[in-house]
Order: sequence, then structure tokens, then C-alpha cells
Amino acid sequence: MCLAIPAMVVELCGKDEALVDLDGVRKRISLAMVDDVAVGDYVIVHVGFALQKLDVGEAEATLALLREIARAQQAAGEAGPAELP
Amino acid sequence: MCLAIPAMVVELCGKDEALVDLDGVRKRISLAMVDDVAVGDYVIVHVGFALQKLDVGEAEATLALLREIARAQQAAGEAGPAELP
Amino acid sequence: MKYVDDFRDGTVARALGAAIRAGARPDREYRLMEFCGGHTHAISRYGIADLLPPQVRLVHGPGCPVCVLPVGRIDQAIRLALEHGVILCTYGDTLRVPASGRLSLLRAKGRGADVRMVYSPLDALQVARANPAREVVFLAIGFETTTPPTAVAVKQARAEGLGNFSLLCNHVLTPAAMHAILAAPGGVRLDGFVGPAHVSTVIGSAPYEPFARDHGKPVVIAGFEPLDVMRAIQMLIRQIDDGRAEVENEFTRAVTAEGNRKAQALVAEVFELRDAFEWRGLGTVPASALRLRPAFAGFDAEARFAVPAVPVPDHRACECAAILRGEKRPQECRIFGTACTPDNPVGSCMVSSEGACAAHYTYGRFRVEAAPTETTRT
Amino acid sequence: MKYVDDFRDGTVARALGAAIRAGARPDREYRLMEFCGGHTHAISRYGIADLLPPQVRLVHGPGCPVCVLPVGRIDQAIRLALEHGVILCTYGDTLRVPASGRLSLLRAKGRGADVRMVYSPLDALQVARANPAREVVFLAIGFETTTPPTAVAVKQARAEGLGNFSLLCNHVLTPAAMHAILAAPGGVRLDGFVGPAHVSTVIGSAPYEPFARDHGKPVVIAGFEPLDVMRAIQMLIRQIDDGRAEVENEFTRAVTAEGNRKAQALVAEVFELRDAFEWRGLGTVPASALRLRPAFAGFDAEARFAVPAVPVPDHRACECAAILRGEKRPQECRIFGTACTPDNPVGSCMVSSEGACAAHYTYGRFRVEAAPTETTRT
Amino acid sequence: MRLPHSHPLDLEHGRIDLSHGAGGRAMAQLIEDLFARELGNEFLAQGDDGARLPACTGPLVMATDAHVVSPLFFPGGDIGCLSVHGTINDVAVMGAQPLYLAASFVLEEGLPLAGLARIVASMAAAARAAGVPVVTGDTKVVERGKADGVFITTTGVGVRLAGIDVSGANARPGDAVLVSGPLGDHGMAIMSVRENLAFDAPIVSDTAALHGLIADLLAAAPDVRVLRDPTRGGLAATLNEIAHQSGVGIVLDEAAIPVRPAVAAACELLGLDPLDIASEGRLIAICPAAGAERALAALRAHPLGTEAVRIGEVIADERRFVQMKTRFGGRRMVDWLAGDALPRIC
Amino acid sequence: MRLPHSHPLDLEHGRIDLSHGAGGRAMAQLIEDLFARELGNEFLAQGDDGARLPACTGPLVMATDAHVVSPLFFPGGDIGCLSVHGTINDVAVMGAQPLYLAASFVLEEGLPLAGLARIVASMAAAARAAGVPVVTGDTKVVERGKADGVFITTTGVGVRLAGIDVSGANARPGDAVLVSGPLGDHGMAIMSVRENLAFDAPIVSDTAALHGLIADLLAAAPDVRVLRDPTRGGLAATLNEIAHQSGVGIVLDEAAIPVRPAVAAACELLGLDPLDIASEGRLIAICPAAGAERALAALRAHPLGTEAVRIGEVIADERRFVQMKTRFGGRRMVDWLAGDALPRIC
Ligand code: SF4
Ligand code: SF4
Ligand SMILES: [Mg+2]
Ligand SMILES: [Mg+2]
Ligand SMILES: [Mg+2]
Ligand SMILES: [Mg+2]
Ligand SMILES: [Mg+2]
Ligand SMILES: [Mg+2]
Ligand SMILES: [Mg+2]
Ligand SMILES: [Mg+2]
Ligand SMILES: [Mg+2]
Ligand SMILES: [Mg+2]
Repeated sequence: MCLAIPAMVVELCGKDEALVDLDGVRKRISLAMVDDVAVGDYVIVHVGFALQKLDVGEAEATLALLREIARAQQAAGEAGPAELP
Repeated sequence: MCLAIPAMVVELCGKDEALVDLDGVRKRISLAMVDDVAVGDYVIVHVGFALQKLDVGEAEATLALLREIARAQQAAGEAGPAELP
Repeated sequence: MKYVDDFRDGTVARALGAAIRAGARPDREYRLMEFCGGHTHAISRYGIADLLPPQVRLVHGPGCPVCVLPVGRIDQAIRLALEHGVILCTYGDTLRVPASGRLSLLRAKGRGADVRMVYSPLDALQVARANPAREVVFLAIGFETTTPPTAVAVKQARAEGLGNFSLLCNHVLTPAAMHAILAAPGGVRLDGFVGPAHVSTVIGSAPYEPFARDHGKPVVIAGFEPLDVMRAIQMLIRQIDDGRAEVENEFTRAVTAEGNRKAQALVAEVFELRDAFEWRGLGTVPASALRLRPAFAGFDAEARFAVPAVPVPDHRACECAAILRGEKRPQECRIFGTACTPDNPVGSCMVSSEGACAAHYTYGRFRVEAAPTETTRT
Repeated sequence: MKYVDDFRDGTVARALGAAIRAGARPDREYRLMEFCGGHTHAISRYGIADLLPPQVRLVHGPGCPVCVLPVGRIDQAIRLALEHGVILCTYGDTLRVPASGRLSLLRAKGRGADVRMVYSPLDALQVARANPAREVVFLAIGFETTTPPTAVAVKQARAEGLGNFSLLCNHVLTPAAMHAILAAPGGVRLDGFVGPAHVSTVIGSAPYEPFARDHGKPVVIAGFEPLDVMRAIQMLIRQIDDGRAEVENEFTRAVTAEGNRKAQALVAEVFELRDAFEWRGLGTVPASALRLRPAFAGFDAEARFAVPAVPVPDHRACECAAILRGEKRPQECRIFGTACTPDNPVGSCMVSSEGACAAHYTYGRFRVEAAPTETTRT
Repeated sequence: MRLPHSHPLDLEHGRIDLSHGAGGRAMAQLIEDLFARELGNEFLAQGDDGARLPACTGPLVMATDAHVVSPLFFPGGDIGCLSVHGTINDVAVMGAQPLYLAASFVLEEGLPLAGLARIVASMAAAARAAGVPVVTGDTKVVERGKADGVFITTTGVGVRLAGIDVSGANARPGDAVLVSGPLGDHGMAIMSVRENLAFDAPIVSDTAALHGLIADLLAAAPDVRVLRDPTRGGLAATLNEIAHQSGVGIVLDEAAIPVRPAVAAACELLGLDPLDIASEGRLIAICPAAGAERALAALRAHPLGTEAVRIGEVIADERRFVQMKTRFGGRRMVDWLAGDALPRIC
Repeated sequence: MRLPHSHPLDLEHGRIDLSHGAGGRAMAQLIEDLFARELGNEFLAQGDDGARLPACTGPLVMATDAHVVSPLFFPGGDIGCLSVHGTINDVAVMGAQPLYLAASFVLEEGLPLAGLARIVASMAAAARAAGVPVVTGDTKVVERGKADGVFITTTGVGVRLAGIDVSGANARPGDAVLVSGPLGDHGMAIMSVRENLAFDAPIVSDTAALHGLIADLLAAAPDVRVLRDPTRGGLAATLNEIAHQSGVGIVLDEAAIPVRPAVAAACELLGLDPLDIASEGRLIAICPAAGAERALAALRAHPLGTEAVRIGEVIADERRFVQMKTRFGGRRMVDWLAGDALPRIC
């Protein structure tokens, strides 16, 4: 449910709106649901609205944890030979 | 101006209307402009209305006169060889 | 077609033509105006000119309701459709009449106007019934023939309480136009009129008496079939040669002296005279057109919508005015057949096939353009 | 796509899968319900099942707003469009939902209904602005994620005085549905929940505490990317094996304990709880949906138009109800893949690609149908 | 390609929706269960996005026409058979044997499948009767209000008959102008069922495939110079086209031009000229005057040409005018119609 | 046929009206001054209702497609060039050399002539560049609200290349599945300019004529078994069609399937699958695995195939399923899309 995707704010527009970018695709969205958005922030976009800001620190932390689990598992010898990111 | 054509009344329909026939083409028209129309009468049809009844006696008289003029002229030797109606 | 084909008989026509040739004086010209577009059309479509002696000169009059409608009135209809969003109903004849800004009702339709062709004014009522949430305007044109059906439609709308129906009324009067032609300063030389067929079924033959009595012009009311026209021409030639000026009736099968009283009463109930009305070609003619009576003012589109008729000058080169007054022939217009053709009419005489220019272009121009190898006269 | 592709990495996935396999007890089954269709979709689209040990059994929950919408609500929308002539705006997702009489909004469109797909509720406002003479109804569906945008649109409509805009409100509440599942008589055996991603960005993680605390079910809130789902499964297995029942948050990059207060305030301003609402599959669930507050009653399509929602029984053979409660799998429905396919859905779980049946049909049925020559497991 | 479909196509109550044009299973089902079933032949059965056909001997001819007739059903036919006849005729009047048709459909969302099924069955019957198979096709669906029920474009391929050279540019002064039967039946049949004109008339469309008639004509009179079907714009437009292509004039004899009484009467009521009204199963042939009787005899010997007559002659005229001696005894031009044939009141 | 016209066609401010389709002088002028002028070639210049073409050697191929794209203009193309490319491709994927096109237009009353002129010029340029002339055509005009600007049906005729036997029914287990470049650019370019979706993206349609690429491929790899352009329904529909026609299964490798980042991103935003999105200048080729590298090399040597890759293999599977190993490490089916590709919110 609730298709939403994080995109980067590249421009703040008048009246609580922003232009966001997702790999070159740019769309104007509403910021009516979130405060204090700045250019460079990632927001989660749903039906033309920013649902929430993405916490980049938390995102990186989650990724680091996932990679760590994977590395540990690889070290334990169970996963295939592929290079982990 | 005022495209109109005589057609024969083949049916009287409710509410001041009639079905007229012109060589097999049948159309429903209004009789709002004419009184005392009977089946078999010829009426002059314009924009879906009977404009006027056609006086069949006068029509035949006019035709007879035209043919008479033509015949007289043919007798006078001026017209071509065609058979007059 | 009974009582139609009979009056198109070629054998009778040839003999009647010979009789006319035999009867006409070789030493004079007969300048006869057929007031009606219906006659103009018949003359061209049947090639009647080929059967007449050269001294009979037919002059085309203004009796084509499309041709005499000023540009400003079509502009009004287009604005109603484009700006006021009404459903504009009208007869097929008016769809191609050139309006301002290179528009016409047909082109306005292409730009989003909701324009619907109707066959009868009662069809416009049906459109109004079927679209209760929309305003439906019937652009009415026509002479006395077409007016009574409009009157019936308006009365019917009132009876049904069809509040979304209204009328853009352009009904005009034949005798007033004939009078304007005769009264034109330095006007045309005319020896007589072929009088209207179907207009006369409604108004009768009596209204033409002043033209005979006061202006000394013979009038012969004629049917629209080609034998009717030829017979009327013969009758006019007789009157002229006899020095008479009377109203005669060739179309006795449909026209009486008093006309259709019921139709006249319908018109009188719904319409009243306008003080004056602009005619293309004739200018502003007093007491020459009708408008809705105050009792029917609710059905008057001009009152209901703010669309004044703005007079629009004709194209500079256009000779429609002179042609509609019978002063010039189509081929005397500088742009006839070049800039002005039935495909791209500049003047209104080029629009309807009853218009003098369109009839000449469509049916008759082989007579005046460079002759072909084969001779064109049989 | 930054912060998207990272969470779809196959190399990490394979190692994480191995870790889960290594960590899960071989002697027990883990029955985990992913409440959300977003998770159902990710599980199918990325083939996550292939990376999990067989003792992990994923149970699809009712978290697809299209799937839980009762037929009667779509019927309402269709009647608004076909009988009341409104412009019915809605998301692409709802257009193909089967309604009564073999209709759907898409089929109603083919029968003349003016149905418009929108991407955002603000687009529906734009339709209302552009069509001031028409009534425009926005058929709103969705859980807590989608409700605040609707609230913004309604507030905007009031601010602009858009009197021709109204809302057919079908916004529903996640915790109420989770509660209904756990409260179902003879309900499903579940060992834990993969908690909603985007719903939780709005409501926060706190509302799930009762499920852990009172029902003893661990909840791990997870993002919709496949690594999020796998990690959440790992966390759930740990809780279960540890005998814990807590609310944990895997989706920390977007979800906080308190959620989005601004969004919550918007919803609270515009909407209030309905006493009860009919859910497909779950029946009438108390306090499980929202309606407009009296202050916004003018924008309530249900108040403005006389279109009561008439309950419609599901197709006799349809097992959607059991599937939405997590009691059955799609392939256990007698008409799955025969009478009911995504092209001709009978039940709503076959409509959205987030529906359990559609996801299984579209992405997963190769697993259960007769095996091909090549082995399907890599 | 035969797919398992969960529901049979509901040809009774079903309607076209956008999925029927989206390239998925619904479209495949429509093609299999309606188009392929009705129109079926070995080429269509290949199931590819085009047809593999045999090699053919002789120069090719290709013609295409979009059919947008409204209403879709009319006395004597429908858009389906019309779309087959129209293109067969355009190939045949090039002096060719029509061999294959391609058909492309634009369907309006909401179109009743029952109507579409009638149309496709009618196409199939027409193609079968003519011996010219529909070998490939295409289906698109557009939103309601973006089309008018069904548009069908047919494209025909044929092979020119040996020893025949017909073209609109070949008319020569002195040639005779022939017509295979009464004019305007098709156009007037359509008008009789138009919502805003509806009248009752014993008029049925003349729609027919003319390649058999043409083959017989050319076998008897291989010196025929021009063949044309007087469709849009009627006889008037067709002859004006020929006059312009050939740089000649044409003189018609009104008394000889066949028009059925009901068609003439409907024209009178509507203020139209029968010479402007379309036929869809009539042939105009222009041939040397010396061969005219032989050509007429060949036409009259075929069921579609029993009422064939000579209606005029080609003359030298740099102005390329089409003229007509009227039955009344005068003469007039027969010009292209300006604009569409709109009913007149004056 | 050159007529004297009273006014030049107003290509700046003019609009299509019903007279442009009525068979009169206005139609003749539109054809002369726009269609014939732009598309002009010796065949079209014949001025008849069809084209007389040379004889051609070898078995014929015929394909037809209606083009109804909305909007008419989109990044990277318009309905004009698209209608040329689409049919050339359908002929070429039959293993044929496309030779001639027929084009039929359904125009909506009110269509600006300026737009039509751009479309026709674009068709002409595409046909010229491809060396496949439009040899005959047709124009119909329908009332406003009965079409959507312009519909163009093109029909192509070609001759099969000697020694080539490609068909959707020819795939065999073990064959390699190749694609000539990234998928979905065309469909996503269209969506980016749809009124209710409009987003800004560096996405241009891939519309292109593939017959040159195909000729090069077949010269290098005459053992290619299947060629297909993944248009409506995208790769998913095309491969499902082939699987059904050939009675096989297909297994794709998601990691190998080329999709441009912006196309993938737009799909994420709209809830669509790039495998369902149409391309109009991409080629799917299926060939014996042994010849795959030679075929890939031939594709990559052509400007339209530089990004060609191998994306999967054909397997034996009576169920005719298309499956995919996901980049993530799992497996799923790639089914036909149900209905139209509608943006989702959930
Ligand atoms: S040719 Fe045209 S412009 Fe000239 S008088 Fe006639 S209608 Fe007017
Ligand atoms: S297969 Fe269809 S009918 Fe059966 S449970 Fe699923 S959605 Fe309902
Ligand atoms: Mg053609
Ligand atoms: Mg044709
Ligand atoms: Mg033709
Ligand atoms: Mg196709
Ligand atoms: Mg329609
Ligand atoms: Mg095709
Ligand atoms: Mg194609
Ligand atoms: Mg193709
Ligand atoms: Mg054509
Ligand atoms: Mg449109």
C-alpha cells in the first residue's frame, strides 16, 4: 500500500511546493505535510505530496548494518562469492 | 429561396402532423400552417411544414395551358420533332 | 415526382422557348429581375438561358436569405456559440457564410462551438428538450416562407415552458426589399419582376400591387420549376409589349390573392415589424424585418445575451451590394472566380447555390470563360 | 535511485538470506503477516520467498486499500457518475475494481460516465476549477498515508470556495484492521507482524504497542524495499525465538515513534472517526474509518447526493475474506486463475497488483503450477 | 496463438474497454475470438504482426481508405462490408486483380461488442464473397469521445492485369463515358438514417465489390482508358478529377444519367444534387467511342451492371470543365461541390 | 492533378474543416499542397485512388497499424514519424525488406493545419530517411469530438529476404533472447507529456525504423528465429506472445535487461513496471545460443543497436510462462499486463 519513493529536493517553489528529482525525473510536489524542508533534503513522495523527510543518517546507518550482517554472514561462509558493496 | 416541394399526404397523424410521400420517400411534417388537409391531398413542404395545399385543378390547368402553347408553337413549325406530352 | 417533373418537361420547354423567341420583339431588351434565389437556381440548374432569346436579360435579385444576411449577424451567432457556450442550431445554408476573422459557423464549430444543423425549427426545439442544462439558440433566417414555421416553434416553446430555447431572429420581408430596389438612387433599369413562388403562397399576390400600380413594373408570380419561370417570362414580355403593368399569377396551383391567412396570423401573433434592419447589399431598409413581440421577449436571444450586432463592412472588392440590387453581374466583380469562389466565398452571393455569384460560378461560367474546342451552344 | 537501489542490492540480499536461514530454528514455523500490500508487492516482485527458509511462512494481510473496499462503495461512485452526471475523479488503482452488474469505473466510463484518473487529490481540485458548471467528486481511498493529502485538498477547496467539489471518503485506519484480524473468532495463527512502512511515517510506531503488549505479537515496522522486508523478517524471527513481543522499527530513516504531527493535525482538523465501516473481508469494523467533520459537511458527496452505500455480497466462491484475514492462500480459492484472473477479477484481491491473489497470479504462480522442464529454483 | 481465457468474450452484453487495445490478454482474446474467428484464413492464422504472403507475378497495385461512416449500420450495409468493398474497388479500378486486404480498427471505448461482432461478420462475408482475404490487421482502442464507434482502414494489394492501362489521366476527346448503374443510392441511404434528417425511403446502399464486373469489362474491352468509382463527391467530383487529370472536358447528357426516383425525390426534399451523392458499388468507365457498345454489353451482362448506360463524352477543353446538357434543353456546368453536401432550405 | 485554388492553404492559422474531407476542391488542395508536396514521389504523383507499383520478386509481406498516440507530439517524435517507423518495423520483423507504405488519415474537424503540416513533414522525413516511400493515401475528416486530432493508419508491403525464416512461432528451448537497447523510452516519453501526469524527464522516444538494423543482423546471423518489436504491452507482452506462439517458456535475467535510469525512476514514481512499457525502436531477437554472440556483434555494430545485450533464454515449458531471475536474487513470473498501464498510488 501507499506507493512512495524518496526523491531529492532540488528547488523550493512558492506556496509550500518543491521540485524533486529522482534520477533525472523532476516533479513538482506539495510540502503541505512537512516543515523545514531544504534543497538537498530527501523527502518521501506519495500522490504528489512529501509524506515525510528521509533521515539520511538513519538511512546510512541501516545500510551499514545490513552490509555488516551480510559481511558477517559471508565471513561465516554461507553466502556466495559476490563482492559486497 | 425557400426550397419547397409538393408531396402527397398519405397519413394524418395525431397533433397536426401528416406523413407525406414523394416518390417513395416518406417524411413526417407539421400541418400547423394549413387547415382541412386530407389523405390524397398534395401539400407544399418546406422545413418540415406544409406551407400550403396544392390546388390540383389549377396545376392541371397550368399544365394544359403550357402544353397547348407548346403544341401551337410546334404547329407553327418552330420547335423540334419531339412528341409533346 | 407528380406536379414537379411535369413542370420540367424538356419537350414543352423547347416549344415554349420557341414561342417566346417568336413573341419577343427583336428590337428591344427585356430586363427582368427574378427576385428569388429559387428562380436564380432554377435558371442556372436547368440552363433556361439557353432557351431564351438574347434580348431577354435576367437580372438576379436579393431574394436569397443567406445572401442578404449581414456579416454582423453571423458574427453574433458565432459569439453566442463560442463565448456564451450556447448550442447554436441553424439550417445547413448558413453554416458556410463568411463572418469576421475568417470564421464561419462551420469553422467556429471546428474551434469548439457547438453548432448543430437542423432541417426544421422543430428540430431545434428537440435539441433544447434533450439538453435542459444548456442554452439552445435557433439562428432563424428566411423570408415570409420560413417565418411561420419559426413562429410555430416559438409558440411551442412557450407552451412547453422551454426556458432554455431562444431565437436569433433574422426574418425579413420581400416587398420591403423590392421597394428598396426600386427606390435605389440611380437604381437599375428593370422592365418587370418574376415574383416569388413560395413567399407568395404565404403573403398572396396582393402585396405586389403597389409595384405594378405605383412603379409601373409588371409582376408575374411564378413557381420555381423551370417551365413556370419560362411561362412567367412569356407573360412579362406580353405585358411589357402591351404596355401593361399588372400583377399576374402563373403559380395559381399554390398562390391566391390573399395567401395563407393561418400562416399570416401565426406570424402576426409572434412577430412585429422592426423599425429598420440592415440588409447586405441594400443597406438599412426601414420596416423590412421582424422581431419577436414583447409577449415573447423571453425567447429573444438578442435580449437574453449581450451580443449586439456590430456592422461589418464588406470586402473592399466585393460587388455583392451592386449585384443584390441588380446593378452588376457576378462576372463584373474583380475577384469573381479568383479570390472569391464557392470554396472560399468572400461575399455572401458566393455562398448559397441560390446566390447570383455561386449560381454563375457553379453552373454558368463555361458561358463566359474562354470557349472550348467543341461549341458550347447546342 | 539513491536510498532506493541501495535497499535492493542482490549481493547483500543473498547474504542476508543466508543469515536468516542460519538464524531460524529448523524445527518450527514462523507465521508472519505483512499487513501492507506494499510488502506483498515487494515480496512477489523481487522473489523474496526464494531467499527465505521454508519454515518462514508469509501471510498476506488486508493492507491494500483497493482490496478492502466493499463493492457497494464502488457502486456508489458509479451511480454518482452515471446517474448524477458528476465528474468522478479517482486514482488509477480503483478504476478496474469489479462492482455490481459486471461494471467497474472503467466500464462505466465506456458507458458514458465521466471518470478521470488523477495522480494527486490536488488534480481533482484542478478538474473542479476547470469545470465550474459540473459537480466533481473525488473518490478517496487509502490508509493513513493517503489521508493527509486528501485533507489538504478539502481544506484548499474550502479556502477557494470550490462549491462544485466534494469527496466520497473511504479512508480507513490500519490499527483498527490489525485489531480486527487478531480479534477474529477462531482467527489465524500469527507469530508477528511486518508493520507498515508509509502508514507509520504518518502515525508513528507508537500505535502498534497494544499488539505487542496486549496480544503478545511482535511488530517490526519495515520499509517497502526488499532488504527492509528481509531485515524485518530477521528481526521478527529473533523476537519470536527470544520470546519477546515488542514494537521494533527497521524503517528508522522515515518512521519515528510519534510520526508526522503536522499530517496528523491536518487529518484531525478535517476528518473524524466513523462509528463503524464495512471492510471487504473483515466485515463491519468499529471505529475503523474516517468521515468529514461537520465543518466540512458541504464537501461530503454522501451528504450532497442521494447514493446510499448498499452492501453487496461477495461472489459465492470468492475467498477474499479469508485471504484478507490471513486464513487462506490465493491458490486455495476454487476460482483462482480460472474464473478469477487479473483480466477478469472476481474478487478485489485480484485487482491491485498489491492484492494477494493478483500478486500470486502475476508473479508467483509458476511456483505452484505444474513444473516446467527446467527446474524453477536456481 | 491460443490463450486460456478466464471468461468467454461477452458478445451479447459486453463492451469495448481500454484493455482491449492495451496489448494484453484482453486484446489477444478479442483478436482470437472475434477477428480471427470471423475473418480466419491461413495468413491471419500465422499470428504475427503482419502476414507472410506468396510471391505474386506482375506489377503491384496498392490502395488504402479509412472508413468513418456514420451511422455504422445503414440500409443495405454497414461499415464492415463497406470497408471491404471500398478498397477492393480502389484496387480494381487501377486495372488490377485485388489479392489481399489489411484491416486496421480504431474502436471507441464503450462500443457494444454485439455491434462490433456484426461488423466483423459483415466484413468477413464480404471478403469471402469477393475472394479477397483479410490477411493482417490491427486494433486500437481510444477513450470514449475520441472516436465515433469504429473507424476501419483497409488497405488492398493487387496485381495489374496484363495488357491493361487504365488511369484517370488517360481520357481522350471523343471517348465515351459510361456508368454501370444508378447513382447516389449509397449516400442517400446513409442520409435517410442520419439522426437529424431521418426519412423513410426505399433506398438501400449500392455497396458492392466491383472487381468481377471490372474483370468482365476489361476482358471484353481491354481498350478502356479510365475506371473510377464515384464515391465521395459523387459523379460530379469523380468526373472533375478525371477531367483535370486528363486535361480534357466532359459533356454529360442529363437525360441519360440514371438516378432512382426515390434518390431524386430525397435530393429534392433536401436541396441536394444527385450528381454530388456518393455511390459505393458503381463504376465509371471511359473508353474509345468505337468500343462503347462492346463495353456496355459486357457491363450489362454482369449482375452489377445490368443498368449500365452511356452518359456522355469527352471533349477537348483546356478549361477542363464538366458540362451537362440538361433534360430541360439547356446546358450547365457540373462543378465540384463546394464543401460538404449539406441539406438546404433555400 | 493541379487545380487552380483561390486561396493558398493557410498552414499558419488555418484549421481542418469538414470540406477537407468531402471530396471537393478543398480536399484536392489539402492533398496537393500538403500531402503530395511533402510526401511526393513518382507513385503518389500518379494522382489516382491507389498506386501503380513495379512488380516485385519474392514472397510478399504485409502489415498494418493504426496510430492513435496522444499527445500527437512528444519528446523525440510525433505521430507522423511514429506511423512510418511502426509499420516499417512490423514488415521488417517478418524478415522482409519494406518497400512501400500506404497512409490513411482520420482528421478531427478543428485540427490546426500547422500541426498537421508538422506531422506530415515528419512522416515525409522518416519515409525518406528509411527509403520507404508513401505511395498512396487517404484523408477523412470527422466532426469535432469524433476523433482525437489525427489518427494515421499505415500499411506496409515488403518482400521477404531470401533464406530467412523468422516467426513468433519459431523459438526453441536453448535459444538466446537478445534486445537491441534500453526498454520503455517511448512509452515513458509519452507519459511524461500526458496532461494529468506531466513530469520533467530526460526521456525521449526511441522511435526508429529498424529495417537497416534487421538487415545487418540477418546478414550476419541468418539463423535468427524470431524478431519482434516490443511495442504495446512492452517486453512482457511481446515475450508472452512469443512463448505462446512457440509453445515454450522464457527465463529472463533482470540484471541484464537494459532500462535507462530516468525510465526506471519514472516507473517507480508511477507504480509501473518498465517491462510493460512500449518501445518503438527496439528489437527483440531470438536465435540459437551458439549464434548469439555473432548476432549481438552485428546488432552492436549498427547505430541503433549499440546497447544490444542478451537478456535471457528460451526453455521448454508447456505452461508457456515467462519467468525472470530478479536482480535481488529471487525469481518471479513476467506476465502480460492486465488492462492498461495505469499509474498506481498503492
Ligand atoms: S464574386 Fe464574391 S466578392 Fe464578388 S460580388 Fe460575388 S460574392 Fe461578392
Ligand atoms: S482468486 Fe479471486 S475470487 Fe478467489 S479469493 Fe482471490 S480475488 Fe477472491
Ligand atoms: Mg483509396
Ligand atoms: Mg475509395
Ligand atoms: Mg475510388
Ligand atoms: Mg498492430
Ligand atoms: Mg462518440
Ligand atoms: Mg501491425
Ligand atoms: Mg506495430
Ligand atoms: Mg510489432
Ligand atoms: Mg480514398
Ligand atoms: Mg477531441
